[in-house]
Amino acid sequence: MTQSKISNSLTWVIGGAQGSGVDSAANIFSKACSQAGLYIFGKREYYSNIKGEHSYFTVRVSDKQIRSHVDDINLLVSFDAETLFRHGDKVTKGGGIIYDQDLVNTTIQEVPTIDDQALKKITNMLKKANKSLTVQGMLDYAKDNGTILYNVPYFQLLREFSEKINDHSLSKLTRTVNVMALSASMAVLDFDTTVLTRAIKHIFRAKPKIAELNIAAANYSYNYVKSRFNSTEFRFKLTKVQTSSDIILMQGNQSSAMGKISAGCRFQTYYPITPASDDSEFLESNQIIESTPDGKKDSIVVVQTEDEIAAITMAIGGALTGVRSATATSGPGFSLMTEALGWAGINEVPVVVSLYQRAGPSTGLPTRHEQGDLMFAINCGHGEFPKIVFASGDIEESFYDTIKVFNFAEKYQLPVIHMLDKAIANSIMTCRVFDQYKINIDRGRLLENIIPAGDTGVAGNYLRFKFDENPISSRVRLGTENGIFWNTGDEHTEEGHITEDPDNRIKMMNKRMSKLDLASKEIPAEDKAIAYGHNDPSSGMTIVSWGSTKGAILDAIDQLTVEGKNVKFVQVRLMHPFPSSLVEKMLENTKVLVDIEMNYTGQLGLLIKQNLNRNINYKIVKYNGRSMSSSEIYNALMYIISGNAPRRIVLEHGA
Amino acid sequence: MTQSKISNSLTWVIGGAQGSGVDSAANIFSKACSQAGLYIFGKREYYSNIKGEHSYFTVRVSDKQIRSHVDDINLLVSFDAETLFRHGDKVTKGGGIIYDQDLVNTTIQEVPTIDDQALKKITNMLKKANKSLTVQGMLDYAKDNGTILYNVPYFQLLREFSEKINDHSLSKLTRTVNVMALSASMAVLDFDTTVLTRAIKHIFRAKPKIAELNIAAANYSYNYVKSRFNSTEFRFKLTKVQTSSDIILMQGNQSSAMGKISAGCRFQTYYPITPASDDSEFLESNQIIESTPDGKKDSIVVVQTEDEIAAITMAIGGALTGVRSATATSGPGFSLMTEALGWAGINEVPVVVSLYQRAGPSTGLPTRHEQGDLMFAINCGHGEFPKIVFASGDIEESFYDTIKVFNFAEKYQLPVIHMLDKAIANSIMTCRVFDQYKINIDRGRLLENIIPAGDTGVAGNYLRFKFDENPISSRVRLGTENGIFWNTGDEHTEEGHITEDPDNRIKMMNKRMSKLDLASKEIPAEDKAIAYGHNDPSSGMTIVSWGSTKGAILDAIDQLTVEGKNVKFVQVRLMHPFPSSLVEKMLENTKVLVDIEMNYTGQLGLLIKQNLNRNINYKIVKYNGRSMSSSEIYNALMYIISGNAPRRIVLEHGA
Amino acid sequence: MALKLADYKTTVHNDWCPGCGDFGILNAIQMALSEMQTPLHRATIFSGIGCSGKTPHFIHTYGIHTLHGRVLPFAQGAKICNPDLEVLAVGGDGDGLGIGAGHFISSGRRNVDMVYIIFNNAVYGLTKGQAAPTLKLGMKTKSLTQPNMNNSVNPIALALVAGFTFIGRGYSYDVRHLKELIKKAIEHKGLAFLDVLQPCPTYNDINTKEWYQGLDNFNPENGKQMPRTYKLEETGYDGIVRQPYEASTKMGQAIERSNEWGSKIPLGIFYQNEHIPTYQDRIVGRIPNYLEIPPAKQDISDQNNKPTAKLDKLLDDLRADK
Amino acid sequence: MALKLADYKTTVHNDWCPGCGDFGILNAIQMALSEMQTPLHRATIFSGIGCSGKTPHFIHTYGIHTLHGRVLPFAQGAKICNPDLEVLAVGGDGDGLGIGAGHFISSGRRNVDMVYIIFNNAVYGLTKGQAAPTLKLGMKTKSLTQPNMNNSVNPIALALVAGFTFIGRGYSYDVRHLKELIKKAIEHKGLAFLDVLQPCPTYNDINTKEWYQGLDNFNPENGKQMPRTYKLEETGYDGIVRQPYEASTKMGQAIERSNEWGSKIPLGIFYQNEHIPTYQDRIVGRIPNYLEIPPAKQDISDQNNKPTAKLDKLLDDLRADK
Ligand SMILES: Cc1ncc(C[n+]2csc(CCOP(=O)(O)OP(=O)(O)O)c2C)c(N)n1
Ligand SMILES: Cc1ncc(C[n+]2csc(CCOP(=O)(O)OP(=O)(O)O)c2C)c(N)n1
Ligand code: SF4
Ligand code: SF4
Ligand SMILES: [Mg+2]
Ligand SMILES: [Mg+2]
Repeated sequence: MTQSKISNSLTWVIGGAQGSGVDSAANIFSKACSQAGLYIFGKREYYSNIKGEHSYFTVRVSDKQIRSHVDDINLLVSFDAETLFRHGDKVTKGGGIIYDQDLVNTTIQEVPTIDDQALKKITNMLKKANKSLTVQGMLDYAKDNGTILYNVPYFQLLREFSEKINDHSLSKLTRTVNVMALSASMAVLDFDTTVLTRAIKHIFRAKPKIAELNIAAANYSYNYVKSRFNSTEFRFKLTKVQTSSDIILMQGNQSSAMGKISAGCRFQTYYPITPASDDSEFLESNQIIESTPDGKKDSIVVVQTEDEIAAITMAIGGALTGVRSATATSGPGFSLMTEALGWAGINEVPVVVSLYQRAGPSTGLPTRHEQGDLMFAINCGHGEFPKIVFASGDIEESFYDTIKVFNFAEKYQLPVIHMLDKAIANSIMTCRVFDQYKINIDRGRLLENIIPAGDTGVAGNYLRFKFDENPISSRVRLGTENGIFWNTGDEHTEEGHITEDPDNRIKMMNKRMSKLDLASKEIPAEDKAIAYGHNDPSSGMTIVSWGSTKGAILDAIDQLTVEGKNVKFVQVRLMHPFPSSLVEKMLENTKVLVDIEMNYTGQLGLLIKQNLNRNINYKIVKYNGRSMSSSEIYNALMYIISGNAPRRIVLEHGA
Repeated sequence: MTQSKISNSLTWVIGGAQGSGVDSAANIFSKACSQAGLYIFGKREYYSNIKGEHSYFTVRVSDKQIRSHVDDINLLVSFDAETLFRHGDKVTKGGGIIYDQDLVNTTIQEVPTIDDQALKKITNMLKKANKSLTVQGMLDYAKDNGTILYNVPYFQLLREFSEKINDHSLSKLTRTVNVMALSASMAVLDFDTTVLTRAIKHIFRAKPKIAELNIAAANYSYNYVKSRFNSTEFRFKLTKVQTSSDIILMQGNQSSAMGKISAGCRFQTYYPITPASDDSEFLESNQIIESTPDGKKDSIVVVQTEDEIAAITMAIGGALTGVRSATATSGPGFSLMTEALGWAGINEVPVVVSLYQRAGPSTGLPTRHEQGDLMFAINCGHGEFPKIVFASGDIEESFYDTIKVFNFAEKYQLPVIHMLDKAIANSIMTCRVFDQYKINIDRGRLLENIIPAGDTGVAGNYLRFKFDENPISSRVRLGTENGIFWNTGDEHTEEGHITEDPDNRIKMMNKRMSKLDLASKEIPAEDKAIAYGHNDPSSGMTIVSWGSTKGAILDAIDQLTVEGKNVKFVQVRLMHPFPSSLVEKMLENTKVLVDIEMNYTGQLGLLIKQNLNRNINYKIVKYNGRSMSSSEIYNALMYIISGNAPRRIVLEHGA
Repeated sequence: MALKLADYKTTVHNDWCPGCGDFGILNAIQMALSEMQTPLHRATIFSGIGCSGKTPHFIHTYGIHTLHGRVLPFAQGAKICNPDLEVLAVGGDGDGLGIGAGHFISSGRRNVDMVYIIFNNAVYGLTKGQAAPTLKLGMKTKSLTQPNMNNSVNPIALALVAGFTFIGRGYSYDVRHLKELIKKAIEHKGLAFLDVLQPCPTYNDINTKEWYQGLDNFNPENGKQMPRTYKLEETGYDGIVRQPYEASTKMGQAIERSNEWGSKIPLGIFYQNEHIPTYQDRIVGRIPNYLEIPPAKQDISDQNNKPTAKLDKLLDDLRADK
Repeated sequence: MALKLADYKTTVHNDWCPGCGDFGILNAIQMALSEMQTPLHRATIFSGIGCSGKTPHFIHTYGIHTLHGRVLPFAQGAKICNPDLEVLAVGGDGDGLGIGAGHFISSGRRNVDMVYIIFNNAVYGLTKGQAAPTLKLGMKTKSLTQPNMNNSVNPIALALVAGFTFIGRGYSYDVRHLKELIKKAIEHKGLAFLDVLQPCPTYNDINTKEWYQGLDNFNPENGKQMPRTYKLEETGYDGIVRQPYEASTKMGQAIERSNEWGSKIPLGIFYQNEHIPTYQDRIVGRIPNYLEIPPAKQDISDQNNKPTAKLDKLLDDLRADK
C-alpha cells in the first residue's frame, strides 16, 4: 500500500527523563526546522522535579504559520521506556516511533516515575488490547495502530561510535543519546544533515567542543538509520524551503523580557518561581544594554529579593525614582503582592507585574498551565484602586504588549498586571522578527524639572496629586529639585500628606478611579480586543477568549473555514477596565457565544456577564494543567455545531 | 413660642480629643438609656491617632428599636472647642449645645487638629454667615439656627467640686470633665439621676474608686445645670420606661467574638489591626470558658503572631488538629492571607477569617468605614478554590452568623470569610439577648476515630480525599490513630500525595468546586438573603444591599412606609456562592432596582449583573469613610422616586 | 509490637536527584523516629516548599507539605492546639532563611516545643539553583551565571539570637550522627533547630560531598587531607546550659564556633538551654488546665449538638436591666 | 544660602501624644540633616506604619510613608535605582522586627548604603499598645491585660548577625547624642542601623523616661541614683573594625554589650565595618558604569520617543537564517 507523502507538516514529539537532554534535542530540531525555512510551534511539558520525572517536547512543523499543537503525534522520538509507555498509543496511523531496542523487555512496573494513576490507565489499555505490560507490548499496540517502528540500538551505536572517534569515556558519550535519537528522527524524515549540523552548532554555540562531539554523534546515528531503514517508506518528510530573513525562532520565556529591554525597563526585582523566573534570568544575563547613541551602554539592574513582598515593594521604590520598574512572578508570588499593589494604586505609582500564570490554587501544578488568575488579578487587593490588567495572546504579542503596558503604567500612573502564562512561557515558535521601533515610548506626565515658585511655568509649589490636573497629575522623580512630595498608603492631600477629611476622600477617589475611564477612552481598539474572521449569519457563532488560547483557536477556526464553517473569534486583551462597548459591538450578530478558557469557572465569561449583561451560550473549559490543542477546540466546536453539545464542555487531552 | 415636647427620641452627640474620655461618656450615656428601658444606636468616629485628634460619639435614642444614625444632632455635648467648630452647625432647630464658657474666645486657628480642609470649610461657612472665626462665632451661628446654648463653666465647677470633696489634685479631677459634660446633658434632658449613677458604676465597675469620684462629679454638674437652666424649656426629654430583661446593650466589636466562644472556636490568631484587634482582645480577656457540664473549664488560646501570614497559616495548622480555628483581620492583613487561603482551599481545611472591613485601598482611612473588599474576598487567591463569603448585617446577626460560618466551614471543609466592618465594630446597640442555643453546632464529616483496616466500618486504609464520598470526604484530626494522611499545596491524590496526573486533576477540581454547588443547595434561604417589606406595584422599587447598611436602610424604608411609599429591601448575606435563584425570585415584580453600598464601584451590583444578568437601575454609593445614615438613604430614595435622580447617587454626609 | 524502620517509610516514589543529600536527612529522620518508637500517628512532619519540601510524602506519619516559607507558623499552630503531637518542621534554606526568615525570628521568640530542620544546600533547588541565603558572597555555583550578590546568613547565630533553645548542625552524609542529633532535638523541651549541611550535586558544585569530605583540604601541619567537618563533642565542646547563669557565656562560645567555616566546619550541638519556659509553659500561666485539655481535646458541643460553652455571665453583664 | 533647621520642618500638625519619645528622634533627624546641609530634595525619608511611620510628613524632604513592615525593600529599591539619593528608612519596632523581620535580615545581607532607624518603644503604639518584639518576656505594660508571652529580640545582635555594617543605639531624650549618631550613620558607607530607645508614655509604663533616667536605679556601690543608659564611647569601647581581621572580635564584643540591659544600657556605636562592599559596589562588579548612569539617569527614549535600547544583537541570534 503506498500512501501519498506528507511533506513539511507533522507533529514530532521527543520524551525522556528530566535532565536527560529532551529540551536541547527539541531545540536543535526546532532550530533546524526554522533554518530550513519551516514554521514551528513547540511546547514543553515537565514535572515539578529536577531530575528523573518524565518530560516531553512537542514540535509541530509546517510550511505555513502555525500557532498551536494538535493531539496526534506523527513521529515519537524516545530513548527511554517511559516515553513509549506514555505516548506510544498516541502516534497516528502511518506515524513512527523511534525507540531503543534494548528496552523492549522493560515492564511498566520497572519504571518508578510512572505514577499510580498513569500506571492504571496504561495497564488497562494494554490489558484490554491483550498486550504484555512491557515496552514490547506498547510497541505491539502501536503497531496495531498502524505505527511504524524504528529501533535504534543506542548502546551499540555509542560503543561503535566511541571506538570510531577513539574516545572511551562512554559515560560522557552517553550524554549524546538525546542528539542521536533526534538525528535518527531526522534520518527517518529524510531531513538535510547540513541544517542539522548547523542547528547543533547554534544550540551549543557557547561550548564548541560539545557541539563537535554532538555533531559527530548525530551523523553517526543519522547514517546508521539511513542505512538500516528505507526512509522513503515513511509518509512524513521534511525538506528545506526558501528561508526568510525576517523570521525568528522565539521562546516565550524571553519575549516579554526582550520587550522590557526595549521598553526601557531598567529595574526588575524577582523572587524565583516557575515559570516566571526565566524572564528575570534572561534580563540578568543581558543586563548590559547596547543603546543609541552608539557606544552608550545602559543597563538593567536585576535584584533577587527575599520574597515577593520585597520584590513588589522594591520595584515600587525604584519606580519612585522615575525608573520603569517591573517584577515577574506567578500565582503564589502574586498573592503576596496585592497589598503593595494597593499602595501603588493609591500613590499613583506606575509599576508592571508580569504575571506568568500556572495551575493553582496554592502550589497547584507548578509546572503546568492554567489561566486561573484573571478574576483575582482584576479584583486583587483590599479596597478599590485603579489598575490595568492586560493579557497577551502569544509570544509575538507579548513582546509588543510589554512596551505598551509600560506606557499604560506611566500614562495612567498606576500598576499594570501583564498576564502571561506557562503555555506562552514554555512554548517556542517561529514568528516575524520583532520591530522594536513599532511602538513609541510614552512616559506620560513625567516632569524632569520643576520650575521653582515665583517663576512662571508649572506651579511653583509642586503638588504631586493636584486636583485641577484631574485626573492625572504631573509626576517627578525622587531627588528632583523643587519637586518635594510625600506618599502615604493613607488617603492623602494634594501634597501627599495624610488626611481623613471626608470631602477630600471623595475627590481623591474620583480622581484615581476616573483614570480608568480615561484609559478606556484612550487605549486604542486593537489593544482592547481583536476580532478575527466572521461568522456565518446562519449559525452566528462567535468565540470569545483571552490569552494563550489564541493560537489554538485561530488554528481551529482556520480548519473550520476550510470546511466551509465560519466562526468569529474575539480575543479580549484589555481585561480591566473591560472594553464593554467594543466587545459588545464585536458581538453584534452573534447568536451563539462560545467562551473558551483554560480554567474551571470560565472567568472571562463572568466578566462578559458583568459588563455586557450577556449570557454565554457554551463554555469550553480545560483545567487539567495541559494547554488546549487546536484539535480539541475544533472537535468541541464541531460538537456545538452539531447541536448536541452540553452547555459546558470540559477538554481533557494531554499527558 | 411653645413647642411640643419630644420624649425619648433624639440624637445625642459628644465630642472631644482622642483620649479625653469621649467613649466612656458615651458608654455611660448608652448604658443609662438602656437601663432606662430605651433603645439606642451608637456609633464612634475617630482618627488614626492615639491622643489629641477629634473623636466623637453619636447616640440615637428611641423608645422603639432603632438601627442607624440620622444626620441631625439634637443635643451636642462638648468640653473642647473643636467639637463645637466641627458639629455646632449640625444641631437642629430646638436642639441644644452644651459647651465650656471658657472657650468662647478660642479662634479656629488655635485648634491645631483642625486640618486644612476642615478649616477652609468651617471658615467659609462662618464668614458667609458673618460670624467671627471663634467658638463664639460658631455658637452665634448655631443660635441663628435656633439652637439653644448651655454654657457650663467646667473649670469653675471643678474647682468648687474639688473644694467640696476636699481633693485638691485638680489634674486628676480634670479627668472627670467628660462625665460632667455628659451629666450636664442628662440634666438638660431631665433624665433620672439614679439611672445615671447606676450607669457610671457599671462602666467603671472594675475601678470602684474612680466610679465614686465620677458619680460625685456627675451629680455636682447635674445639679449645677438643673439650678442654672430651666430644663422644661428644652424640647427633648428622656424618661424611664418599662425595662425588659431580654434586651442587651451590645458592642459590635464583641458580638462576633462572643459568637466564637459559643461556636466552639478554641484557637484564634491575630496580628493587631484596627478595627479587627478588638475581636481578638475580647477573646484574650475571656480565654477561660465556663462550660457544661458544670465546673468544666474550657479555654481558647489566642496567639498574637508576627504578621498576618503567620496568623492565617497558624490558624490553619490549628484547624488541622480538628480545632475550630479563626483569625480576625482587616484589609491590609487580609491581602497578605490570600495565598494561605488557597492552601486551605486545596486541602479542604475549615478555617474562618473575620474580615473587619475599613476604608482602603492600602492603609486608606484605617479608622473609617467602607465595604470595599467584597469582590476581593470572593476572588481572592490565585487559582480557583471553593470558599464561602458571608456578610452580616448588624451586631445581632454577627453573633448568630459567627456560629453559622463555623458550621459552614466544617460542613463544606473550606475557608469561610466572614465579612464585618468598621461600622458594625464601632457601633453599639440595644438588641434582644442572644440565644446561644438557637443554632446547633454541626461539625460535618469530622471523624473522631478510624477503625483500622480489616475491621468493618469506615475504610481501613483511610483516604483523606476519597473520591467516592464525593464531594465531601471524612476528615480526621492530626494525631488520630489509623488516620494518617498527607496535605500538600500541590494537586494531590486521594491520600494527599502530590500528583500531576491530568485526569486526577480534573476529578479533584470537580470534587472541590462542586462543594459550592452543595452549599448552594443546602444553606437555608434565610442565610442566603432576606427580603424585608414589599414594594408598591406601581413603583416596583426594590433595594438590594449587603452588610452594615442594613440598619439605615430598614430605618429609611420604615420612614417611607409611614409616608405611604413601600419599598422592598433584599439583604444578601451569602455573598459567595451567590444565591442567584433566591435573589432572582425576591426581585420578581421589581421595576426599579436600587443598589446601596458603602463603596465606589457598587460591588454587589457587579455580582448581580454577573449572576442574574440584570441591570442595576440606580446606585446609591458612599465612599467618604463615614457610614450611611438613614436620613441620607431616605433622601436618596425620595430623589429617585421623584424621577429626577441620576443613575448614581454619591452620599457625602459625615464628619 | 515494635515499629520497624520500614514502618516509617511510604511507597511514594522519591524523585530527588541521584546523590542528593536530602536522602540522608530523610533516612536520619526515619531512623530517629523508629529508634524512639514514636507511634506513627503521633508524629506530624510539616514542610515548606522546595526539593526538601517533599520530605513528608516519604515518611509514614502525618505529613503536611505547606507553603513556601510558612512551615513554622503552620507547625506551631498544630502543636499549640494539640501539645501531644510530635511535631517536626523541615524545609530548605531558601524556605526558612529567605522568604521565611521573619517566621524564623518570631518562632525563636516563642520557643514552642518542637523541632525545625533546615536542609542547607546553599541554593534554591527546586527552582533550578538560584543563590540561597546561605550561599557566601561572591560564590558562583554552576547554576549561577554571575557571582552571588548577597552576604550569607549564619543560621546558627541567627537561631541563637532569635531565641531557639537547642541549636545543632548535622551533615547529611553522616546519617548516624544526624540521627542522634534529631533524637536529641526531639527530646529537647523547647524549640530545637538543626542546620543540616546538604550537598546538592545538581546545582551546587562548591559545597559538594567531596568538599565536605575535604578532598582538597590539607592539614597545614602534616599535609594530610582532612575532612572539613568535625564534631564539636569530640573537641570537648559543651553547649549545654546547665545553670541559667551560664547562658550568656554558652551563647558567646556558640557564636564563635558558628563563625567557623572553610577548612573547619563544626557539627554537633552548639547550644542547649532548657531553662527558658516553652510556649506551652507560658500558656499554662494563662490557662492553668491547658495541658490537660488543650484546644484539640475540648468537646465543644453536647449530644444534642448544643454548645457546651456558657455565655450567661458575659451576657448578664450586658443586660439592659443590669 | 545655608539651610536652616526650620527648612527641614513641615507645617503638618504633629499628632503624637504629648511627651512621646518620637519627637526627640524627629528633631535629631532634622538636626543631623541640617548640620550636614543635605539639600532638601536629595534626601528621602521612607517609613513604615505606626506612630513612628508618620515621621516623614514632618520632615521637609521627600517623604515616603510605605506599608507596615516593608519600609526596607521600598527604600532599597529607590537607593539602588538612584544611588545619589540620601535614603533614610524609619519605623517602629513592630514594623521592623515583627512583620518586617524577614526584610531586616535580608537587607543586612545586601548592605545597601543607607540608614535604618527603629523607634523602639516595645509596644505597637498606633494599634493601642500590644506587645512589640522588643518587649521582654513576662512584662505587662499598662496596655496589656496579661504578661507578654514572647521572648524579646535583641535588635543590636540581630542586626549584627544579619550583616548590617554600622550598628548603634541612641536614646530619644538625648537628642544631641542621637543627632551625632545619625550623622555618623549617614556618613557610613553601607547599611547603618540605629536602635533608638523611645519611651511611649501612653502605653509603656515600664520603659519610661524616668526608668531610663534611672530614678529607681541605684549604684550598688555608692547607693547613688544613676541613669540606666551610658555611652559606650565614654568607656573606651571602640566598635570600629579598622582592619578586616578584627571583624570577628569586634562582633563578639558588640554582641556582649548588646546583652547588657536592666541597670546598664549602652548607647553609641556598637560596631562599624566599612570593609564589606556595599550593594552598590557589588553592582559595579556586574555593571561597570552603574554609578555613572544608574537606572534613574538613563534616557530610555530619544526625541522621537523611540527606544534607545538596541535589540539587534539579541534578535539576530534568533533569526531563522542564523
Ligand atoms: C510564594 C512562593 N514563591 C516562590 C515559590 C517558588 N519556589 C518553589 S521552591 C523554591 C525555593 C526552594 O529553595 P529551598 O527553600 O532552598 O529548597 P530546596 O529546593 O533547595 O530544598 C521557590 C522559590 C513558591 N512556591 N512560592
Ligand atoms: C499589614 C498590616 N497589618 C497591620 C497593620 C496595623 N498596624 C498599624 S500600626 C501597627 C503597629 C505599630 O507598631 P510599631 O511598628 O511598633 O510602631 P509604633 O506605633 O510603636 O511607632 C500595626 C500592626 C497594618 N497597618 N498593616
Ligand atoms: S536539585 Fe539539588 S537539592 Fe534538589 S533534589 Fe536535586 S540534588 Fe537534591
Ligand atoms: S502611642 Fe506612644 S508611640 Fe504613639 S504617639 Fe503616643 S506616646 Fe508616642
Ligand atoms: Mg535550598
Ligand atoms: Mg513600637
